[in-house]
Amino acid sequence: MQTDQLPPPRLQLRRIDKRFPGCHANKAVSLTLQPGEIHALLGENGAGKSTLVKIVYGVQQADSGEILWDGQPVHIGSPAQARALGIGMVFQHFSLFESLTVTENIALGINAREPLEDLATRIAEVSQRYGLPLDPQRHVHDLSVGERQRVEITRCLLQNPRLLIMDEPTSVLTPQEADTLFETLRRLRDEGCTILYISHKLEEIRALCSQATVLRAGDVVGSCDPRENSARALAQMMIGTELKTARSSISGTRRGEARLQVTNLSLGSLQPFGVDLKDISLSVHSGEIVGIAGVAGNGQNELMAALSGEHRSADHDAIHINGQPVGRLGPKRRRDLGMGFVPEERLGRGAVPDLSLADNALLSGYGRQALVSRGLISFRKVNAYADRIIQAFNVRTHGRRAEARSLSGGNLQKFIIGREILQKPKLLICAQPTWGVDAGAAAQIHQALLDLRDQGAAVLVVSQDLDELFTIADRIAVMCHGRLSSLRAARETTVEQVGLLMGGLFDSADEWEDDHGA
Amino acid sequence: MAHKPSFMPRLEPRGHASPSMVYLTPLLALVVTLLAGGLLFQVLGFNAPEALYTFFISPLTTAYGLGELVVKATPLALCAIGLALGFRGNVWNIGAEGQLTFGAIFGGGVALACYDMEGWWILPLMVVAGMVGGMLWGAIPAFLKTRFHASEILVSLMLTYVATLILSLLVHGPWRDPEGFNFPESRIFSDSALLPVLLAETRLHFGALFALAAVVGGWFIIARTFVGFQIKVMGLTPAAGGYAGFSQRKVVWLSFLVSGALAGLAGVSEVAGPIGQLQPTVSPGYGFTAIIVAFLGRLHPVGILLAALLMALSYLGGEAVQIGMGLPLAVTGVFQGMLLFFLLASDVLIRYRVRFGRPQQEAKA
Amino acid sequence: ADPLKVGFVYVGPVGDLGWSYQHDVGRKALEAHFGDKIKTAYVEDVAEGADAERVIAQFGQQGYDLVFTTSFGFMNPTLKVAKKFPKTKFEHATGYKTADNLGIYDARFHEGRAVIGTIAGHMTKTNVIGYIGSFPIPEVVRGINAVTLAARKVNPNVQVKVIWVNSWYDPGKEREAAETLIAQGADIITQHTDSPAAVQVAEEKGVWAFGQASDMAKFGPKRLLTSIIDDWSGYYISRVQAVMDGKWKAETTWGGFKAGMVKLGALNPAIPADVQKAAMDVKTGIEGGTLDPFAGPIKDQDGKERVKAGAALTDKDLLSMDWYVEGVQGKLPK
Amino acid sequence: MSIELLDATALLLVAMMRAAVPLALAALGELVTEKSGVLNLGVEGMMLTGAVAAFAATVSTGSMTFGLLAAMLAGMAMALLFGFLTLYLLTNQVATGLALTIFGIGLSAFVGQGFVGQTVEPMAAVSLGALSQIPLIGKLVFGQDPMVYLTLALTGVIWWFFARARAGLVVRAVGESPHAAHAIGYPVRLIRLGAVLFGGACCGLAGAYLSLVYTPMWVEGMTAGRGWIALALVVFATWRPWRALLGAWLFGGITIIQLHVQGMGVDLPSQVLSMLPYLATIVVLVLISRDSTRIRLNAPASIGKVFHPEG
Ligand SMILES: Nc1ncnc2c1ncn2[C@@H]1O[C@H](COP(=O)(O)OP(=O)(O)OP(=O)(O)O)[C@@H](O)[C@H]1O
Ligand SMILES: Nc1ncnc2c1ncn2[C@@H]1O[C@H](COP(=O)(O)OP(=O)(O)OP(=O)(O)O)[C@@H](O)[C@H]1O
Ligand SMILES: [Mg+2]
Ligand SMILES: [Mg+2]
Repeated sequence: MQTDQLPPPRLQLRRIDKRFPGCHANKAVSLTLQPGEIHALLGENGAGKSTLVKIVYGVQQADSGEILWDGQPVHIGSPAQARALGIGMVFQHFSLFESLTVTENIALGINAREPLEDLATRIAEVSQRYGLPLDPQRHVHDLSVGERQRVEITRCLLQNPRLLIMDEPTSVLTPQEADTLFETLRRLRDEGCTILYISHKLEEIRALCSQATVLRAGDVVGSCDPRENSARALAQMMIGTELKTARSSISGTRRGEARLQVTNLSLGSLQPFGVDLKDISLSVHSGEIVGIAGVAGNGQNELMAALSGEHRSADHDAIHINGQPVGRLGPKRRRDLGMGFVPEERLGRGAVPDLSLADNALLSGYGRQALVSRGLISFRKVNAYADRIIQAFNVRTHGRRAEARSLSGGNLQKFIIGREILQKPKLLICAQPTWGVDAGAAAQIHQALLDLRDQGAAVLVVSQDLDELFTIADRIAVMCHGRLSSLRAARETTVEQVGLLMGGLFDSADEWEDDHGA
Repeated sequence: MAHKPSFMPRLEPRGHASPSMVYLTPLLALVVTLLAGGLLFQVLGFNAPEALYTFFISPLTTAYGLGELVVKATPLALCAIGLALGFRGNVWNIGAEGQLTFGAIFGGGVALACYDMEGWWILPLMVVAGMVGGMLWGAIPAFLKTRFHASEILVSLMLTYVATLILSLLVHGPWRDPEGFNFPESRIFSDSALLPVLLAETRLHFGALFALAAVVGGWFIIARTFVGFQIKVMGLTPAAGGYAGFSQRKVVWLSFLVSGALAGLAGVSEVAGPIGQLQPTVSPGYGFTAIIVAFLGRLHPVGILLAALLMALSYLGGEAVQIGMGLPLAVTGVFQGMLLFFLLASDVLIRYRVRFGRPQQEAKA
Repeated sequence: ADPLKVGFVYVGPVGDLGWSYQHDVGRKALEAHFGDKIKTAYVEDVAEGADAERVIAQFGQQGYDLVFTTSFGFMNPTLKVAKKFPKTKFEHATGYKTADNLGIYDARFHEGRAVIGTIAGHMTKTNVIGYIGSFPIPEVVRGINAVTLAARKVNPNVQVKVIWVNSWYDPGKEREAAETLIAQGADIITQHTDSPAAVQVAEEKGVWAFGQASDMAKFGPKRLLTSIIDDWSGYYISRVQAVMDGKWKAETTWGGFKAGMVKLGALNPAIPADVQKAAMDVKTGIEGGTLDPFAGPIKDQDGKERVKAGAALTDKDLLSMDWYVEGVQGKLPK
Repeated sequence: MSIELLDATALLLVAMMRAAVPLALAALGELVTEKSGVLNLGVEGMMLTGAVAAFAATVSTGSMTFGLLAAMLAGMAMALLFGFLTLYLLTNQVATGLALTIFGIGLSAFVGQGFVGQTVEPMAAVSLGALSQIPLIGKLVFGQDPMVYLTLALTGVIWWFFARARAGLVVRAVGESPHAAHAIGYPVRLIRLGAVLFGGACCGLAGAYLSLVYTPMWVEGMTAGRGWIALALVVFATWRPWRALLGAWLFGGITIIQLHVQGMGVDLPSQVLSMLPYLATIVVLVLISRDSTRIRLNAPASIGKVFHPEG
């Protein structure tokens, strides 16, 4: 009940409805946000969270329903109007311009007009203050995913918003960065700013938010105080059924022969401001999962490109797969040797957005699945293979003819991982396997990786999510400034230690040396 | 209400291509063109039904006219199919005209060299030479693109002008007919160097079969082969192609070699077919018109075949209304432009539907 | 009776202000002259190549009585079509192949060139005449030689500089060529391309110019000395009349001043009287048959005597001319 | 150097700068259009429409100012047609541009029918008295026609627009990623339409230069392929305005130089000399293209792609 004494809610949504062709994204959603609260919006991939907040930010228009701002009905026709009201938003899929600098990007996304030089100073200052350091002069195309996210967050913070919408802001931040961000958010809340927070990391929600609204398939299915519920309980509210956690079917690791052997790999980056790889050594054996942690932009992308064969090394012997030197071989030849690869960028590298799932199954499966013979595509086999992936990995889609872009992030990721795993790789290299993926799908993906390991494959996982690495990895190394620390058994180390290494304190962690090359 | 009701028409994505619209839209465009064109003719003081009949139907009423339609469509289709392959792969060869000219030079060169000879092998040799000529001219932009990143758009366009000048040089100089009073034309090819006519009393020549073969071959490559798939992926999302291990270089080379060969084939078919000799101009811009044909045909070989026939008809129709009704060529150009605009614009209905206002909302209110 | 149907095939657009434009002027003269008794039609901008034959054949198919095809590149297509439609009479301009129902016609533009060469030889101060050529074909080479011979007859120091623009009409390029010739010392510009661009440049830069194909006086009111005008009207009227009278035969017509196919524009009053007289003498001499622009002795560029004194080049030599006379700078591609 | 040689050089440079004007104007307009992510291949058609509109308006009103204005409006009208089709009806840009050229050739010929053979008073060159008489730089710096200076100024303004102005930043952003620009609230289609219209106005002016200044007359198809060269120059310039102007000078310069070489009687077939501008453009392009990352930075990433706000 609202009385005259209480201030009106900052934002009220009444029966917001939005349809896309073939999909009812929001079904009469109502939601109330009070001043000075951090409100979580939960739901599976595709539940309609992003759609709802895009309507609030004026990017999309609701088909029907009402928006009240400070108790007054408003029409938010464009993001500029939203910003004028005091609404800021960090997008899930970045709205950044690669060829422009950080400063230019931010200038474009704020209403205030000021000389770019002044803005650059403010950016440097604000980002520093909030622990998200940025070089205002760099071009976005040279930034890692994590750094790009910082740009988005800084852009919002610069405008002193009264409602800040964050659509999965932390999925690519280190724990330390995330902690700093939380401090910032709490401070903003204390200053009276309302925060609408979307995340799949339920622990994070529990630590941060005082109220949560849960969406399922476009409907509001409940709301609760996340601090009083376990992560498990929240997840069950989202998916409506029991959540399975990933578990290894066999206890203890059974390491076999080395499947991937990297020795003193040094490689200049292809990007003008990229990170050069320096003297990287690493081995991954059959029957183990090796995790590589690190803050985004420390050479992970370059390492992934070097391992996948997209960036070939001059030194043929720097990389061995299954005992064969492969440094100068391309992706196809490496796949033939038993490598599978899941890139960080799903749509646009791991999959072609405009092509059907069947075609995307062919994209990497053509060699080991024998989908092509004498230059001709066997559509029968391609279709069968796509169906198998969809079925085995529980990909939610209306069939193999669906375009990849029509899938939600989690489902597409399941499809890509499934595509690689069903090729029975001897070595699977996987970047950010659960970035932006909901809890249910993440658990499925983790399970799939563990099963693969248990079947004797070697798995290399690069992730910024330390919880994830500690859940599935047997050994962990940390990447920083293009160097890789030595590997250490996951059981014998702690999140804090790894966090320190991610901050670049390599040499102080000597005790890791003894594990090197084991 | 938070939203003002709007009666402006707007486009709503269907989410997928509508199969029925794929076939309906060209018809729709044609109907709209007939209406608008009729209006145009009427306003200019011509009898609209007569003008439309003369433009669209009269060229098709005789066997000779039908043959001419195919003769005109043949080089367009040949060039467009090659171009479409490249366009699918994001390779922008806009120099088919130059490659066509080189095909004519190479094929014609063989014909002149074998002027005194006879034999079944001369024609096949000419055809091969023509294709090689087109490929060579296409290989230059491909090489400069893959080796130096030089824009293929610019290089292939510039090379078109160069090719035309080379042909001019040859027919003004060494290749001119020794009995031709030093006029800039080669000898007329000997009979063994002329493509057979398929239908008596018309000019319908063997080149039409090349075009048909190119349609089938192009369709096969695009729909069935892994190479076609690689081109498509590279065109849509190069990063995904790199991930899959496909090579950009390969796609560039392949596109240029194939489209060069087909344009060269068109060139040799023209000089060994309806022209029968080398002249300073062997093409009234087929290589450029083919670009529009490729897009009108939605980069699909069967579509291209239809688009080439339609374009050909628009030229024949243009001549027919000039002769029959005294419409200046300028009016034909305006009309042709309109036809193309309508055809292109109607495509929008394949992926989008037109909506007025906000139906869901009004239904509830 | 049904009107006589006369067709025209043009290589350029009727708006090119040059070659095709002049033919269309002739067509309009036909209509004005015969009125309802004839019906004319034309197709413009027909590419030399495969298209030409189709367009010509369309006229044949539609039962046209007389068809004029007005570009050299239409020669072989016209011949082919003429064989297929024996009832239709064809006339091809500037070519050399004939048949029972295919006549050829052309104008002796070099007669006009001899007159302007005479004027140029008198008027030049720098002794450099600039000549803008389209393509190095015999007709154009003949014109260059005619100007050079006539000019050197009155002024042996004259040199003729030639620039080829490789285009029949590209006003911009013709302009650039004219500017270049002026920069290189030419104080008289003449051209064998279709647009009046060179005349405009001459007017702007204060050098002399000649008009080509049509009367270009209004493009250079001060600096245009005179124009060589193609006038097809009389010829077309006489040929149509011949068809009407049933007297048409395939003939070879190569008419000049006398036939009225080549005309001269008004002479610029700035031309001194004696020069005007010299020019008119050349014209009347040619008309009267007492003066042959290509009478010997003629030396070629390398100083070799091609025509002895007392002899003259035959029409066949002129038709296939591919060498420069003495006094022309530059080499002709072989 | 003797005064004559200096003067000859000055003449050559003046001629080069004038020959470059229509190429540069059209290329600059197209550059702005392309920077917003739209590829308009209808340059030749818009130039022709501009040329005929300028000529017709000048003949009818006697005022060259009206002529230039009419040219810009005509170019913009053509661009509007293109913009409506590609931006609102989502037609393929390459095909629509080519259709626009066909349409423009026809339309200009149709409108121009009554104007063949007419003349207008050419635009006078700027004359600064004594200044214009200084050897070499006199004619070059102080004695050109006003459009040459306009072209220079326009290049500077466009450079400034993209390098310094906020609106230029927005156009670049729209050309880079229309979806991102839409997400943060820019009216992508309106901005693109603006850029397309600007391009149309520039192409119209380029055509007007031909029909009013360079060769004051109307002749069908008088642009003679300059629109295509202008399009190529944009790629050549890697979307940088000064380089576009430089490219136009280079192309115009070599065209003029090859004519000079011919006039001097060099023993080379004219066809070979005529190839030089094209070959030189290719060679220079190869030399500047080796650093592909820089080109990627300038190239509008979304060029030619259809954008619809609802996906
Ligand atoms: N522009 C669009 N056109 C058509 N369908 C859309 C569009 N945008 C979203 N959808 C569909 O609407 C539904 C809701 O999508 P939305 O992005 O809001 O989900 P989400 O809850 O944010 O998911 P995630 O956790 O993966 O980010 C999905 O099924 C999605 O495919
Ligand atoms: N995913 C697929 N599953 C089964 N058959 C397929 C598939 N893709 C293509 N085919 C078959 O291949 C042939 C050509 O495919 P498609 O329908 O894609 O060709 P198209 O319609 O000619 O070309 P496009 O769709 O590329 O414009 C058809 O016979 C079709 O049945
Ligand atoms: Mg989302
Ligand atoms: Mg299909």
